[in-house]
This record gives sequence, structure tokens and C-alpha cells, in this order.
Amino acid sequence: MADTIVSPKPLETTTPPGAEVVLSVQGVSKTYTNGTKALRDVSFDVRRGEFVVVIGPSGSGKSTLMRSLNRLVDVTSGAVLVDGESLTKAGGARLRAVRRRVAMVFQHANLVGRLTVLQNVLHGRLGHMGTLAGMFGRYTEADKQTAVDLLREIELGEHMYNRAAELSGGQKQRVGIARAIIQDPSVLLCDEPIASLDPSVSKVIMDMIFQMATSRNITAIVNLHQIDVALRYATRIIGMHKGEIVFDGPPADLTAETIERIYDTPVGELMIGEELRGER
Amino acid sequence: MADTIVSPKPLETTTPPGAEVVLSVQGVSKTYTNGTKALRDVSFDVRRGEFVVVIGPSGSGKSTLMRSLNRLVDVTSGAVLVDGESLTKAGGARLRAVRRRVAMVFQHANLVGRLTVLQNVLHGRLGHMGTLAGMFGRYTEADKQTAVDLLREIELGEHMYNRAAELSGGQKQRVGIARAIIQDPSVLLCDEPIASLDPSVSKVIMDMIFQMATSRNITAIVNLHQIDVALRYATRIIGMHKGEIVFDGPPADLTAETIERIYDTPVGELMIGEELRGER
Amino acid sequence: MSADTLARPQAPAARIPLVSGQERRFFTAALAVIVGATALTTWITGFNPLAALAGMPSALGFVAADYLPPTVNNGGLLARALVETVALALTSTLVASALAFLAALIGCRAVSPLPWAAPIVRGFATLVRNIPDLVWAVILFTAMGFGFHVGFAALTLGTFGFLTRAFIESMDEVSADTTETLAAVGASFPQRVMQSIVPSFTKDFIAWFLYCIEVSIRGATIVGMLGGGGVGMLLNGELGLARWRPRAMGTILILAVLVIAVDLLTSYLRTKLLNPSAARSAADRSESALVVRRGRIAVTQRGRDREVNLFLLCALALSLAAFWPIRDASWGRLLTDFPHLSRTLFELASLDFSAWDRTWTSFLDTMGIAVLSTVYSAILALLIAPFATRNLVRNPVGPALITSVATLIRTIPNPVLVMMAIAPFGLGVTPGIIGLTLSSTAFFVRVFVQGYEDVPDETIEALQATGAGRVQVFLSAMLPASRSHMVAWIGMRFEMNFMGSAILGMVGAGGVGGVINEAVRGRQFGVAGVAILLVFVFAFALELTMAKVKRTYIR
Amino acid sequence: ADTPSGAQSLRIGYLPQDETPHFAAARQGLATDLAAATGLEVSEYHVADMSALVEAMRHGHVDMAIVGAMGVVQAYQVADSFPLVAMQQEEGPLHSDIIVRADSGIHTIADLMALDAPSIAFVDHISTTGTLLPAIGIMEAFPERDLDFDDILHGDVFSTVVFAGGHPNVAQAVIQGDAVAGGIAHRQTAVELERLGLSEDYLRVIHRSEPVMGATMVASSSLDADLIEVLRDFLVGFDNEDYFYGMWGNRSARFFDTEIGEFADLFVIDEMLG
Ligand SMILES: Nc1ncnc2c1ncn2[C@@H]1O[C@H](COP(=O)(O)OP(=O)(O)OP(=O)(O)O)[C@@H](O)[C@H]1O
Ligand SMILES: Nc1ncnc2c1ncn2[C@@H]1O[C@H](COP(=O)(O)OP(=O)(O)OP(=O)(O)O)[C@@H](O)[C@H]1O
Ligand SMILES: [Mg+2]
Ligand SMILES: [Mg+2]
Repeated sequence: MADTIVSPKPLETTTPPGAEVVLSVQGVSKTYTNGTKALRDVSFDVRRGEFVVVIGPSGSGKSTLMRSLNRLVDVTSGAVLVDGESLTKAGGARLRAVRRRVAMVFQHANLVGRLTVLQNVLHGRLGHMGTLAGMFGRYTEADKQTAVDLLREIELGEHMYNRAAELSGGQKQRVGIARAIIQDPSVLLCDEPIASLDPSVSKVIMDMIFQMATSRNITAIVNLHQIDVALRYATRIIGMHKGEIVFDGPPADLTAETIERIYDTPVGELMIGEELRGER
Repeated sequence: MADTIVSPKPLETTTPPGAEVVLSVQGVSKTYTNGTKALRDVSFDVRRGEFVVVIGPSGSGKSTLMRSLNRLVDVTSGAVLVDGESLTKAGGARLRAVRRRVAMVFQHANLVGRLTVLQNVLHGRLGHMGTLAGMFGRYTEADKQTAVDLLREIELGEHMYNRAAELSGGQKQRVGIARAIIQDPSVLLCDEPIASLDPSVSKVIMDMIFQMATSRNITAIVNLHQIDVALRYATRIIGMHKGEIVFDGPPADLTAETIERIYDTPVGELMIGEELRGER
Repeated sequence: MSADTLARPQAPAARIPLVSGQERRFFTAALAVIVGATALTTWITGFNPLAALAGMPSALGFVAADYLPPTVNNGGLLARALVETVALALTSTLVASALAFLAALIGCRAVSPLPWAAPIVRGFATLVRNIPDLVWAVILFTAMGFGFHVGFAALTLGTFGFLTRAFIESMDEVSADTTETLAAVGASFPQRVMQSIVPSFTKDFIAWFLYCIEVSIRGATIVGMLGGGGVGMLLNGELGLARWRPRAMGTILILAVLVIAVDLLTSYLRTKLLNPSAARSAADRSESALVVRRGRIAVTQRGRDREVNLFLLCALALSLAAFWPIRDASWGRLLTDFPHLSRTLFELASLDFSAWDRTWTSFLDTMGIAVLSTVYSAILALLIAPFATRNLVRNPVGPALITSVATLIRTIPNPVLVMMAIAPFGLGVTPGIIGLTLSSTAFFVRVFVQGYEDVPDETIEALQATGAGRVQVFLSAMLPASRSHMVAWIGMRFEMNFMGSAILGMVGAGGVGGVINEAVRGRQFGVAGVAILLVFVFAFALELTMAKVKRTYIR
Repeated sequence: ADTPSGAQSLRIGYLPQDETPHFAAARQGLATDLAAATGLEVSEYHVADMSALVEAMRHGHVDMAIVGAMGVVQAYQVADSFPLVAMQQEEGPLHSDIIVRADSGIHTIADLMALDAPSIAFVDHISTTGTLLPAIGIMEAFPERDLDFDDILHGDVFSTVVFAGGHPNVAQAVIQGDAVAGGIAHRQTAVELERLGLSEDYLRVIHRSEPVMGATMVASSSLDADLIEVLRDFLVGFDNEDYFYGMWGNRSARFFDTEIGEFADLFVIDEMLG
């Protein structure tokens, strides 16, 4: 059994400093119309191949950050650059083109329940198609074949023609990942992809995200609540607290004090693995 | 900080064999109308003061078991005895009287969102009231005072008059616990009380359940997905697999093999703390 | 939390309140408004609920003496009229729902490609919706002549206004998440519509479509009474002479059978189509190999949505076929006569306040009818509905019985109910109040039952688990949990009753509708314009108030 | 009148009139003068529908009402009421017409019936001048066909029958072409033509009935006999021109004494209705 217990992480936990910057967040702030300051002057760069995990308590702005990275929320100030191109200013067709390079996996997968699994995966190709073809679901045979292969790879081949609404939570999430991957993105955003999944399913999903991202050299940014999971996969951890980044570094640097600062709670009061409780 | 890292568990992890049996499950099976066999001949006794955690993969019958303990589902065969009284045969007023001794905490708290926190807590008293008084929400001042005190104890005093729907997930769960406790039960059932809560909140909730149960000498039975959490609180663990009990014993006896048997998955494939991965 | 609410429990002698001061004040205020409005309108109209209750037995006696035994005079004629009325309902619902879908796409802020146009679409829908269908019918009949084409236009307009709002609300709910997801993928607006909104929305679309068919059959009957033809026209003739009443009853009963059949069929379709059985989907799982048709990979399984698609196809075919019985209508004139409409609207807009006094007193009567019928029917339904709720009553016979009586009452056109009430209760507002109370009680029973049955099982279980009895569970969980649903329906029905009472005047029960009818017949459009404006302003203010109350207090 | 004989109050019912420019104020003229003359408290009800009004009279909710000729028959038959006074206009008695558009090339009922798809507009099912008399005109034009009302109103004599709900609406239906012909009270045609700004000869009359009784005040038999005489005298002598202008657009109209015998023809028609 010992051979199954391998850390999924590549040996070098820091990214080659030479890799190019894929995503650049520059002084981003977001104040919602009700006055909530969800992000306060957040800046960081992400390079190709990094696997970044964002942690932080509820309401610290993790989701808001994610959603500003593909402009599902418009930031109040600052700029987001994807592959050097500004997302903040793009509009219409250019916005669509940038968005297609940033894929997103949501907490509840957000599939269209009445469509088949295959159709849901193929939605990932819409950004690459002409409007008319996309409207009527006239996907190319090549795209369809890719989708079928991808579904087989994630072991959902036999559920291809099921309605998405009929799947279990973990299966839905796998479809969500396939939809993101078929988009052929540079950046993969995942917002709490394993919240409320059971431990065996969580493992499958995290492994899948990790494996898909590394094998395709996609940069991943993942929001998580589980610190131990974060430590197991991340090449870099960003800790948020009240809309600000209070930690940004390799997992090895995440001390108990830092965790306390992020969660504003003594470590003893957190439901985390024993190994994090003392000094590391 | 070291002083915060105390195990919440009392030192003796096995229950005094002399304590009386509070709950007795005798050969219970449950087949749903669609043919699913959710429980197959399940038997066990629980004594006063035990803190039992039930673990098992999705669909193994944990929720069904819980719900047959207060007859929210009718078992197909077998018997459940609470304080020696058969739940299976009781009807009408007697069923209500037995139910009042078995309180339940649900995964999503299941509060009536439109009522105030105080009203939701007081629902726990309905089983103790005459129908007429209960009908018009005429709770006694003593009950109301108890509810207020309980809410202060769980630090929700200032949310007393908030609508339940306005609370966060963790706060809702605390109200659900208060509603169960005010019922003055012999047995407290909790069905995945911390699924989808963040780690700091999970800790608060589990501590609260543990503290409420031990301080009032209430027997607790808790369904959990997190094995590490189970190990931290349980005085006894029951492992289920496909409707059957495949493990029943003190946490110390839960080996990696047992875990594999319960989850039907190599330990390496489970998202659980590192300390469980090797032989214990 | 303000300090005063916290302070109270600490005072030893004081009773501990269960709700906050703010909420208590809101409920006190709401109760005061309702009691005040009831008292005021009782005073204005002189309606005596006890006398009404006491008069009920003799009312039934009169109805029995005049209307029974039901007879059918001319079966072929009746059959043709029924077909025409159903055809009118089907075609107008089809066209209105297609237009409303397009309008909702623009008007729904979450998905609109033209956010700036959203308020305009909503505004137009509001304008259309807040003028009763029958007023539209009268305006259109006057401007564009008579016949099915005008009845069609009036019904389509009314349904359009209603459906646009309903669709916008559904779209806000069902597709926000997935539409956003497709936006994140880089999909364009038309792609989002076809790939996310349309599939997610099918369910609600079908539900609303079926609901509107039912409502439109009633609407088509009443529009028919005014000049639209069909069974309403026939009924109007049969009500003309006292000795023809049994014929009218025969027609009503056959209409009731038809509506109940449509009702049963639609609720069967609703459950069948909208909640496909678990057994079926489990069976589907086995047939899962890759399907390649003519060298192309299939993205759906053939027959996957067979039932829903079949339904949509049948509905479309039937609605199109429904143009056949009314094919002789002068459809072309809808276009050629359209300019006449602008002249009539212009004449209406040349407001004439010379009959203001009478308009105002009639308006107060209308208000009285609306307020009192809503209050009394809500009270009646609150008492009746629990006995028709399947998760409360063990024996299914009671609920079934209550539901079918309610459906029968809802079938009888309001004007006919009012006519029946004239004999025992005399003229004026009393028969109007009684007629509307009856029909809205039937309505409330249905929606309250739906609300109770929709309360999540988990909530009910949580209460059962505390040892609470059935009555306690009902009062502590189901009633509060469905409160906002009930308040929303009561508000909506008040709007409907207000417009309904405005309409009643047009067929014989006084109120502001009488002024409109009389003025239009006397070709005094300016006077009618004032009355319509009054109705619109009030209905619109009511809608805004209800929306605000819902947003602020009834989350 | 709570106790009909010892009446303290008098309740008058009105139907909507199709030619009423100033109806509300005008009616008040009668109520005020009548109250002053009799010392009774006079209240008015406005009822939009003849059968509802007759229903109200039948059950004692209304003491007097102004109705059309067919309404008199109904009130007599079912509501135990009788005609008190009828309205006469100076320019002569009331007729019922069948009208067509002047440019239609139709001059007689026979022309109309010779069309491929003859169509007609009526007021409603039981209007004397707007439905029944025109229908009788058609029956009499084809005695050999032995038609009855059902054939004309619902049968296949016409390819389309429009019930327009009011006299002006009938004129409008003919003008707009909803129906080729229309049945209408004869003085109504001009009113609608004037509103639409059309010349008087835009429409042609192809059939005109014998004179009929116009608007008639009926009274309940349960009223005190002395009171009935007081009322009759008052109404016959009533000369408030504003009232007559308001109600019928004619200052010189007046009420005249009438009795049930003058409605004999209408009872025959009622018989024919089945
Ligand atoms: N649409 C919105 N309008 C107003 N405020 C919002 C909106 N969305 C989020 N917020 C607020 O912004 C803050 C950050 O929220 P966000 O969802 O980004 O946090 P999070 O870290 O993702 O939390 P969680 O762990 O609960 O998902 C919170 O205070 C939240 O209440
Ligand atoms: N009401 C029901 N009708 C039919 N089958 C049911 C019903 N409830 C549960 N089941 C089935 O019974 C089995 C046991 O379900 P149960 O909910 O008890 O499992 P569980 O261990 O609580 O799972 P989870 O961890 O997902 O909550 C499953 O196969 C489930 O599909
Ligand atoms: Mg979040
Ligand atoms: Mg469960």
C-alpha cells in the first residue's frame, strides 16, 4: 500500500523563476455597490505552471478575487492582465477572446441540468466557435471526439448521454473540470471545487485538477477551505484576510502564526490536521 | 499556544460498562420502496454518555440509520428501543413522547428561515407542550428564559431576533444545536453537522456538540465524513459499508485496513490526515 | 440589533417577546392597514358580511330555482362555440408567450444584452398589465371592430403583459448561474440564450404556458361576452332572459367540465413532464455507448427528452391548428385597422373630467369590492386550505373534493357569479363582493395548498423530530415558511380583484368599470380616459407598493 | 322601499344609454325633482345589463326602472311590473333599421341575402330595435323559408353574426366592414356617423320596421296604488329639458302615459324567442 502514498506535488515546490508571467493582478480593489470592500489593493503575478491555492476565512474575498480574474465582477480599480493583455478594458469580442483563455470551475459545477453531460462539456468550446454554430450546438466532429475522449479519461464515458442533473456532486464537478479543460485555457480558476464533497470524492477531484493542470502546463488558481489539502497540492499559497493578501509564498513557509493571522483564530480552534497544530 | 491543543476527549475513551443502555438497535433493516436496501440487519446498543461517530462512504446508509432512530423513516424489520421503550410500535402521542427524547441536528440545520432565531430554538419545546399552547406559540416564560440563556451561551444572544435565514451556515447550525438541546433529550443525533462548513466554524460546532453532550450527560451519535474529526471526538466509532456495520469499536482500534474496508478505497486515495495513512 | 430589543428580556417581570421590535411594528402596521382598509371600505360600501353569510342559504335556493335543472339547447352550436373559445385561448397564449419570451430576454437584467433597454421593456409590460384585459378589449373593440381577431388581440395583449413579468422572474432565478458560467467560457449572448437559458427555462416555460392556457380559457369566455364571440357570447345570450337560465347553467357546467379537464390534463402534464420519474432516468443509465449517426457523433441520445419535445411539438401544432376554427376572422385587419387604435387612444387621452364625481365614487366602490373580497376570501381560504393539503390530511378524499369544488367555482365567469348574487343580495356592490369573494376563495385555496405542499420536507421533519404534532408542525413551520408565498399571492390577487371589480362594472355590477363601459358606449372617450387613468395609476401604485413590501419585509 | 306600501324611499334603476352625452347630471335632475314633488327619498342604481335589472326588480331591490321595449315584457312577465310612462320624441316615433354601407350596392334584404357570404351585426341577443325587429324583417322578407330567431342569430342564414354590444357599435361594425349589414335603432345611425366625421348618406337603410315603443319607465306592482298615480302624474308633467337632453340628446322629448296593451306586438315576439 505504501506505493500509493505519494505526494502529488512535483519535487520542486517553487516555480522556475524563468517561466513567463501568465496572469498579472495589479492593485486590484473591489467595492460592491452595497459598500462592502471585498478586495483592497491586491497585487500578484502568476507564472506558467504554478499551482496556486488561495486560503482564507469566509468573506475574505476569495471568490471575489477569482471572479475578477475573468471579469465576472468588474473591479473598482486596478488591472488584471492575462498573457499580457488587459482584461479590464476589453469589451465584446475581445473580452470573449480573453475569457476563453481563463477557464473556471465553480463550487457547484453550474451545469445546465437539462442538457446531456456531453453537451455540457462541449459548452467549453463555445468561445471558440461562430455565434450561429454555437447557438444550435453544431460542434465540430473533432471537438466532439475530444469531449468524448476527455469524458472517458475522467471515467464518465458511460454517463455521456445522461442529463447533467442526474449526476452526483462529484460527477458534476468532474464534468465541470472537463468543460474547463476542453476550453484549452492558459489559466484554470477553481472556486472551492471540493466544498461539501466526501473525502474519497474530494481526493479524486483534487487529483484530477492537479493532473490536468500539470500535464497540460496550465496555471491553476484554486480557492480552498482545507489547509491540509492546500499544503498537499500547492506550489504556492496565498492567504487572504479581509480582502488583503496577508501571506504569499511556498507552502513550506506557512507557519502556525501565519495561519492564525489568516483566520484570525488560534490554531487550536481550527479544524485542521494535527501536523499543522504545532510549530512546523 | 500549546495549551490550546488539548484533545476534547475525556481520558477514558471507553464508556463505563455499567452505564445503562439508552438506545438499542435490534436487527434493523430498511428497504426503500424503490428497492434500495439502505440498512441490512443492523444491531448495536448505546449507553448513557457515549459519543458515537458513524463513518462510511456516501450511500452507505448513515443518514437512513439516523432517521430510523427517531422514526423519520419507518424500518422494514427490526426494532429500535429508546430508554427501553419501543419506537417502532409507538404511534400518535406515544411516538411524539419518544421523539422528544431523541433530538436531531441536521446537515443544513433545517430552520424555519422566516422565523426569528428565538422562535426556532423554542420549536424544541413543542413536543413538551399541549397542542393548543403550541399552536399559538404560547411558550412559557421559563422556556423563553432558557432559550435566551442558551442563545447567550452559544454567543448568539445578539442575533436572537434576527430571521434564521439571515444567519451564516455556522450560526444556523448553532441554532439547530440549541433547538435540540432545549428539547432536553436523552439521545442527540447529528447527521453530518459540519459538512460544508469552513474549518474554524467546524471546530466550533464539533466542540459545541461535544461540550453540550458531555456536560448534560446526553448520548450523542454523529455521522461524519471526516475520519480525523471522528478520531478526535469519538468514544466509539461505527463504520458502515453498504448498509452493514463493518466496524464497531474504540477509535484506537480503527486501523488503515478497517478504513479501507469501510470506504472500499485504498487509504492513499482518501482525503484524510497524513497520520492515518500508514499503519497506526 | 438595537439596544431596546436586547434590553427587554433582561427586565425580570417583562414577558420575553418572540420577534424583534421592528418586525412587531411592521406586522402591527400591516394589520392596522388591513383592518383600517377593511373598516373604511365597509363604511363606504355598507357591506355587511354577517348578512351576506345569513343570505347564503336563500342565495343557493334562488340559484337552484332559476338555474336548475341545467339544459342544453343547441348542442352543435355549443360545441362550435367551445371550440372557438378554446382556439382563441390557445392561439393567443402561443403568440403572447413567444413575444413575452423575446421581451423577457431584453427585460431581464441578469441576461439582457441591452441593459439600458431593460427598464423600457419592463415599463411597457407594466403599462399593458395594469390595464385590465377587458378594458383593452373594450378599447380594441371600439377602435378596431368586432370579431375573433380583436378578441385575439385583447387576450394576447393581456397575456403578454402577465407573462413578460413571469418570464423575467423565472429567468432571474433559473439561469443566472449557468448563464454566468457560459459567459466565463467566452460564449456570446445568442449562444448563452440557446445553450443555457432555453434549456434551463423549458420547465418554467411549460409551467407558465399551461397556467396561461387555463387562465385564457376563462379570459376568452369573458372577452366573448363583450363581443369576442365563442362561448361567452352564447352565455351572454342565455343569460338575457330569465327563462333561459337553465340553458346558461348547462353551458357553464359543460364549460366547467372542459376547464376541469384542461386543469387535470395540465397538472398531469406538469408532474409528468417536469419531474421525470427516477425509475426512468435510472433505466437510461445503462444505454450509454457512444452513438454515431451517419458518421457524426450524437450529442444527445435520441428520445432523451422525447416527452418534453413531444409536448412542445404538440402544443405548437395544436396552437397552430387552433387558428383553423377561427380562420375566417379578419386577421389582415389587425394590421390595416391598427391606425384606428391610435385615434381611439388619442380620444381617450383627451381627458374629460366632467363626470369626475361619479367616476370617483364608482372608483371607491371598486376599491371596496377589491379590498373586502380579498380580505374575506383570504380568511376563508386560510380556514379551508389546511383540509385540502395532502401532507397534512391523511385521507385523500377531502382534499380531492375541496379541490374540485374550488375548480368548479373558478370556472364560472365572475359576471355570472355576480348575476347569481343579485337575486338575494340586490344591486350595488354587495353582489360584486360576494361574487369575487367566491372566486378568489377558490383561487386562494389552490395556491395556499400549493404553498403548504412546497414547504421543504426537511423543515417539516426537523419539527417532527422534536416531537411536535401535526397541528403544531402546520402552525409553527408550514404557515410561517409559506408566509411570503401567501403574501405574494394575496397581493397579486388583490391586484387581480381590483381589476376584476373594475371589469365587473362592464358586465353589470357597478364600480368604475360601469363608468368606462357607459362612457365608451356613449362615445365619451375623454370620460372613459379619466376612469382608465385612475385604474392604471392605482394598479401601478399598488404593484410598486407590493414589490417594495416584498423586497423590504418579506424576504 | 322596505315595506312597499308604506314606501319611504324610491329606487330607480337605469340601463346604460347609447346616446348619453351628460348622463349623470341629467338623471339627477329627475331624482331631485321627484324627491321634491313626492317627499320620498329617491336613490338610483346604474345597472349595465337588462337581465340583471329585471332580476333586481323581481326580487324587490328596485321599484322603478327605465328599460327598452323588450325589457317591459320581461319586467311584466317575471318581475310583476307594468309600464308607467314611455318616452316620445318630437320628430316622431322610434323605428328599427337594417343598414348597409351606401357603396355596397345593396338596396334590399334580398340583395343582402343574395351575397355569397352575407354577414350582419346585432346589438345583443334580445335588443328590440337592435336585434329582434331587424330579424323579424328578414323573416318576413322570406316567408317561404319559415325562419325563426335561432336560424338568424345562430344558424346558417348568415355566414357571420356579430353581437356588438351597443347601437353605435353596430353602426361602427358596418362602417368598418366587420359585417355587411346591421340592425340598429334608427336614430343611432346619425350619432355615430357624426362622431366619425362621415356624411349622413355614408350608410343606407334597406329595411325599416313599424314604429315601436321607446324607452319606458316600468314600476313594480307592489308600490302603493296612490303613489303610482302620483308618480304617473309627476312624470307626464315632467318637463326638465336638461334631463331629456341629457338622457336622449333631445330637449323636446317628454314622457307619455302608457299601458301594457301597447306592447302586445312585443309579447308575440317574446313568444317567438322560445
Ligand atoms: N454580489 C455581492 N454584493 C455585495 N457584497 C458581496 C457580493 N458578493 C460578495 N460580497 C461580500 O464581499 C465579501 C467577500 O466575499 P467573497 O464571496 O469573495 O468571500 P469568500 O472568501 O469567497 O467567502 P466564502 O469562503 O464564504 O466563499 C463578503 O463580505 C461578502 O459578503
Ligand atoms: N427516500 C429514499 N428513497 C429511496 N432510496 C433512498 C432514499 N433515501 C436514501 N436512499 C438510498 O439509500 C441508500 C443509503 O442512503 P443514505 O442517505 O442513508 O446514505 P448516507 O450514508 O447518509 O450517504 P451520504 O454520505 O451521501 O449522506 C443510498 O443508496 C440512497 O440512494
Ligand atoms: Mg467563496
Ligand atoms: Mg447522509
